[in-house]
Amino acid sequence: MSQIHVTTTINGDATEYLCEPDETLLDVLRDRLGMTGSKEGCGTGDCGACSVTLDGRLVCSCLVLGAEADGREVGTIEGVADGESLHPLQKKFLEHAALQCGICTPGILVAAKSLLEKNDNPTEEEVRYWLAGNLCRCTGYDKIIRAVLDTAQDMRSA
Amino acid sequence: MVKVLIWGSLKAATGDQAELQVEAKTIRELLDRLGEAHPKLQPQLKRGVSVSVDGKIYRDAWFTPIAEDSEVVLLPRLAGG
Amino acid sequence: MRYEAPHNLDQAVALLSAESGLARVLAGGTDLLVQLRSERIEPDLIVDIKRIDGMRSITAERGGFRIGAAVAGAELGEHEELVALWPGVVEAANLIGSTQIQGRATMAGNLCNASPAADAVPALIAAGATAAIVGPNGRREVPVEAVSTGPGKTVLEKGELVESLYLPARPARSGDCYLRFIPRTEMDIAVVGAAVALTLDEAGRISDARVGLGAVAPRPLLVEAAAEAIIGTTLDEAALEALAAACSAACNPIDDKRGTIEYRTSVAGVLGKRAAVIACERAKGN
Amino acid sequence: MPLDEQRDIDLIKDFRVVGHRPVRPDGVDKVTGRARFGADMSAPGMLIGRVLRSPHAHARIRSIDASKAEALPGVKAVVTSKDFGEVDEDLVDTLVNCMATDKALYDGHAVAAVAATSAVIARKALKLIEVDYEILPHVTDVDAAMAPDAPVLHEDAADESVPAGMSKNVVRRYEFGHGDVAAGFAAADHVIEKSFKTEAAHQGYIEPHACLASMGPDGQADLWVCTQGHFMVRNTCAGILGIDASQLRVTASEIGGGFGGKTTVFIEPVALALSRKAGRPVKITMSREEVFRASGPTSSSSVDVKIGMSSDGRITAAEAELRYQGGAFVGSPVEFGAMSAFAAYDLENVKTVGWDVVTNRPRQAAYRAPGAPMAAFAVESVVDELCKHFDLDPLAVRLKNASTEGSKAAYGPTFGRIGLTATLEAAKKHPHYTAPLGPNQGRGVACGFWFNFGGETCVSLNINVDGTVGLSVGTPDIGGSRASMCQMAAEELGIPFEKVRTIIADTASLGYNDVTDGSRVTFASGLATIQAARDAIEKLCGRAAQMWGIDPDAVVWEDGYAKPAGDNAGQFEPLSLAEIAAVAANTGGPIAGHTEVNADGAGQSFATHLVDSEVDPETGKVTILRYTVFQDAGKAVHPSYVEGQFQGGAVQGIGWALNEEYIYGQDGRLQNAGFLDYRIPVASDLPMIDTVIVEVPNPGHPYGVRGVGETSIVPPLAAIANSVSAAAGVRLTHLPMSPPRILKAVTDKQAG
Repeated sequence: MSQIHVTTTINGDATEYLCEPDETLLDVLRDRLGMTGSKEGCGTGDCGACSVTLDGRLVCSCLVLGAEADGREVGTIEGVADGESLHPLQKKFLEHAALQCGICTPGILVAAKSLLEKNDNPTEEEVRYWLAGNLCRCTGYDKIIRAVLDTAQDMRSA
Repeated sequence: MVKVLIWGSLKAATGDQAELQVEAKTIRELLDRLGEAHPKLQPQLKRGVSVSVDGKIYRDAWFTPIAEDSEVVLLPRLAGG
Repeated sequence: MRYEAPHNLDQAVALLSAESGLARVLAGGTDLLVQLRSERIEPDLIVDIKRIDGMRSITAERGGFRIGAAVAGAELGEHEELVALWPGVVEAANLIGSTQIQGRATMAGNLCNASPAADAVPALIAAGATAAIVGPNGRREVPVEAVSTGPGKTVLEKGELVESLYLPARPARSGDCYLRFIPRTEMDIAVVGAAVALTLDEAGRISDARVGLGAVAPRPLLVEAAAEAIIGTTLDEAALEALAAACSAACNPIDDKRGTIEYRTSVAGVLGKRAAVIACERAKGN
Repeated sequence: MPLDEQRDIDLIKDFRVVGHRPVRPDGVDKVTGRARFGADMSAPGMLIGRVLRSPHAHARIRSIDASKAEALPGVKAVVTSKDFGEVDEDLVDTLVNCMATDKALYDGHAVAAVAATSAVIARKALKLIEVDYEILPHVTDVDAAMAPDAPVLHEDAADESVPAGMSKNVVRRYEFGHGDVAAGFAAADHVIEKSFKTEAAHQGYIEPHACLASMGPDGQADLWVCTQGHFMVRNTCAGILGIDASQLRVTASEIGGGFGGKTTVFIEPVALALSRKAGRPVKITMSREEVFRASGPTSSSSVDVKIGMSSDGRITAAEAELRYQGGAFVGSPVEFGAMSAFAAYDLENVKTVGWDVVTNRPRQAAYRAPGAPMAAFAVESVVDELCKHFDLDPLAVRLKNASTEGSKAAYGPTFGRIGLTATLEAAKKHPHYTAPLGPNQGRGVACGFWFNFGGETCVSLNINVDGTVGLSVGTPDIGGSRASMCQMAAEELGIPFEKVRTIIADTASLGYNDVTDGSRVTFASGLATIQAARDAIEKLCGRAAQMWGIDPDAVVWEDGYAKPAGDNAGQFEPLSLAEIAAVAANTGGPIAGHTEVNADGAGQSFATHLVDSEVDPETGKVTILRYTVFQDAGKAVHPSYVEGQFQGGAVQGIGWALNEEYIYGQDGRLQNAGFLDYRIPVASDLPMIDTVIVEVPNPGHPYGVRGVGETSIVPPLAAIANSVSAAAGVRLTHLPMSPPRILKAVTDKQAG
């Protein structure tokens, strides 16, 4: 089994790596690039903890082969904050205590950011359905939904 | 003497008594005396118990004082999630 | 295992044809990668078709649309004309998995994975869609209901792949709808799926109808008896009951972790009725 | 330092930091992806470990031949049960659960493990291990396992409490209660008796178990692991591997949820054994499928409840028989079910009997208030039926019978200060209780109880030279406990929250701490933190006294300053913590406070839940429309995280009540080992979860804190069952109330 050479862009940075043909993008990020912010909760696309964007579209990185990222743009949790300044969603999650253990948080933030880029005025129902693929077992989602809605409101009035 | 209430299934080890009287000033003395007076209790005491003294539940503290008029209840060893 | 990402269809067909071991086509990957991970399949070759020209486009054709095999669910939902033409098909495709899955999962993949519970397939059946299959012996168009032959099995032969799906033009006064039952609101596999596409005549009677059912038999079904139960009616109570009875009668489900035979049979009728009512409203332009 | 209980609560009337909602100190790490969880650590030369698991529910292991796996290039070690020596009696079950010996006892039971240079090689190696199984008959249902002719797992696991003649799968019997239930039933105007079943649920933490073990030939070892208790991991692994506890340093990673499921070990001793054999670090990460098949779900249960009531709503007698299967080993939490079943009621005549049963399922682990939710489901359903029978208001009936201070609990002791009545009163006056309901909708009420406990706790609080504080605790932070520790330390010391940093110390850096469980951390680590702060304050005052040349007793600590008191009052400028810390080297060296305590006096917690649901009568689908939690927190240190515990517990309860279940096939294999078909609630399934924090102080904690983590999962099963039963018009007695079960109940009722 020979490895594949991939040239891609991750969080705006040109990146190259070698990967096995059956290796997922999640494994590449975590094990080859040391970007462990994306988490594996299931490996089957059912929990959303590994959420990243691929050419701007929200996907589960456990359901993308590392080889598929060639020539494309990947966005991960590590790229959500701008240097030392947190993204408004990150601030609101802290303010609202929208996390307990924090394992689902990176995936939820990547997913919520992707929602707000598409729709800056989502309803509660829209937020709930958009995030239905991001399992959280600690919070019952209440504070997460509030944090996203509150961020959207702030970003609109900004 | 201290009056000790045990849970129902332990009555098989105490000749069907639910209330036992023992001479004890601490939890350790209590457990020692119970085991001596009722040897059939020993397997359960060895596996572990909690002791409620006046409504406060202790799992380990041997030297917790017990007053004559304290309400003392033997309970299975507590755990949680 | 090898990974290939050819740039044209001929290369893809050549790769698939030449592979002596197990070959699999990768479009959205939302089924394939799960199967790889669980070691249910261990292919020798994976052919990623997303870099092939046309595979990711939706093009108007004869009043309908041709949808490339690698078009993801989210792209379908963002295509306003397609949504306007076949809302039931798009809503079926968009019910598959989460937002993340929608970013990848394709209707062609849903069809080729050949799960009895595939959400998009009953809606495609009701819409009268066809699949364009290409292979070493050329190209053929096959009605969608004829693609799956049983759980995990299709009519595709060695070297063949689905290149696109074709959704036909929709007659005037037509509407379609797909409903599925799942225990939660999202993230489940259909316990029952029901799609109805129908056309009204000028008097408001149903002049044509097609009914598709999923998760109630070894493969998604075209239920002609259910369509006949409502053709010629105004979808009155009796017609709906006849439709429900026909849907239930067509069921040949299994008892499994997702539902019982009894439950699936009963709910197929319920969903058939509900889908027909919505399709009829859409046909009336409401 | 002895705590004068009531005085201390009264002393601090206006909290400056406690009761506020600061941003948690570990927050930025967790929103940026920097926080390191179990699987996020790696080491130079690291190998990947994988575990081979039994595909059979019950099988004798005739032999294991690993020679082909060992010969595969890249494989560095293979271990089986033969690689583990004799262990103490109390560790035997844990070891056998981590690695099967003569029998595989459930689908997923570990039988061998490999360490290889890559995951791919490790996976291939597993396929080369040849296990010769003799398949044995199996049993997974609790009632079936109690049948006299059921397949037997263990010949001699039962203790002296089990009467002769029962199936050997029945391993423990517990009985609690007081009074004369026969007389009580005779005095009732109506008696209802019903049977209930609940299926096994999984804690469903999103982070699979993961660890990185490194053990050298000198016997020194390090372990990085996601766990609720790294000291427990240290002691257990050292015991299993036969090494000194001092030789094994365990560091708790960030933990991605536990809920009781990470209070024991599964892969950790295996990773250490592989590392010892390979001489290299080994990482094992469970797949989600392994988590479901081979970690510790909760018990499934079968419960009979009989309650008698007088026409005015007074319960005259109550009786319950509970049967819980706890998987393949002794230890289902049935005693806690039997103890807690009627805890919310002040009863003259009560009796509960619990049976602990073994089956061919994974060994159960704790899950939030272990054993209590299933018991509450059965009891509160029957109470609801009695309310309907007499047409009485369910809250009024509960208030009439509620346990209060001085009530003799069904499990024995007399309750001290408890908050059940306060939660019921809060529910009664909440607008939710009287809001109108539509067709096919129903409202349910239920109460729940959990003991809470304290346990062994040790903290160290260091005053830094710049006036900041480093607090070392030994209880992993699962849901924001660093924040509450910082709050309590800042409150005592009189310094800003931001000046305190709390870390979770490894096992070499702090004394023993019990596991983060029993809703104990805010209570016990909090109490220890307060005591350590007071210890430090005493030393700070001593240093100030030295600087002023006055008696230490003549110094008081107020608002972060040492101040001269008594005769010396006003004679010296107060000294701040920072000022004293700055010259610590000149006044005696570093200043630190310590506590080592066995924290007893955890206050019991009660909750009342209100829920509205709607049932689709044609499909049996349930929609939760509205949910409100009323729970006694004693004192909410960080109200946001208290609310979070209430909400999380309620939603886990919603999952357990409606859709979550372990489904076994005829072959005894788990059918739904993944999040696709083990259906935990998703965001779109739910409404907002409203919360009302009731504060009835716990006299056992200086600020009145009660644990809140577990009680919140006790009422939901019952509250939702009562709501759904009202909406569907038929009593649901089997959880989860999945759509097929509801539709069948509705159809059967219509059929008469």
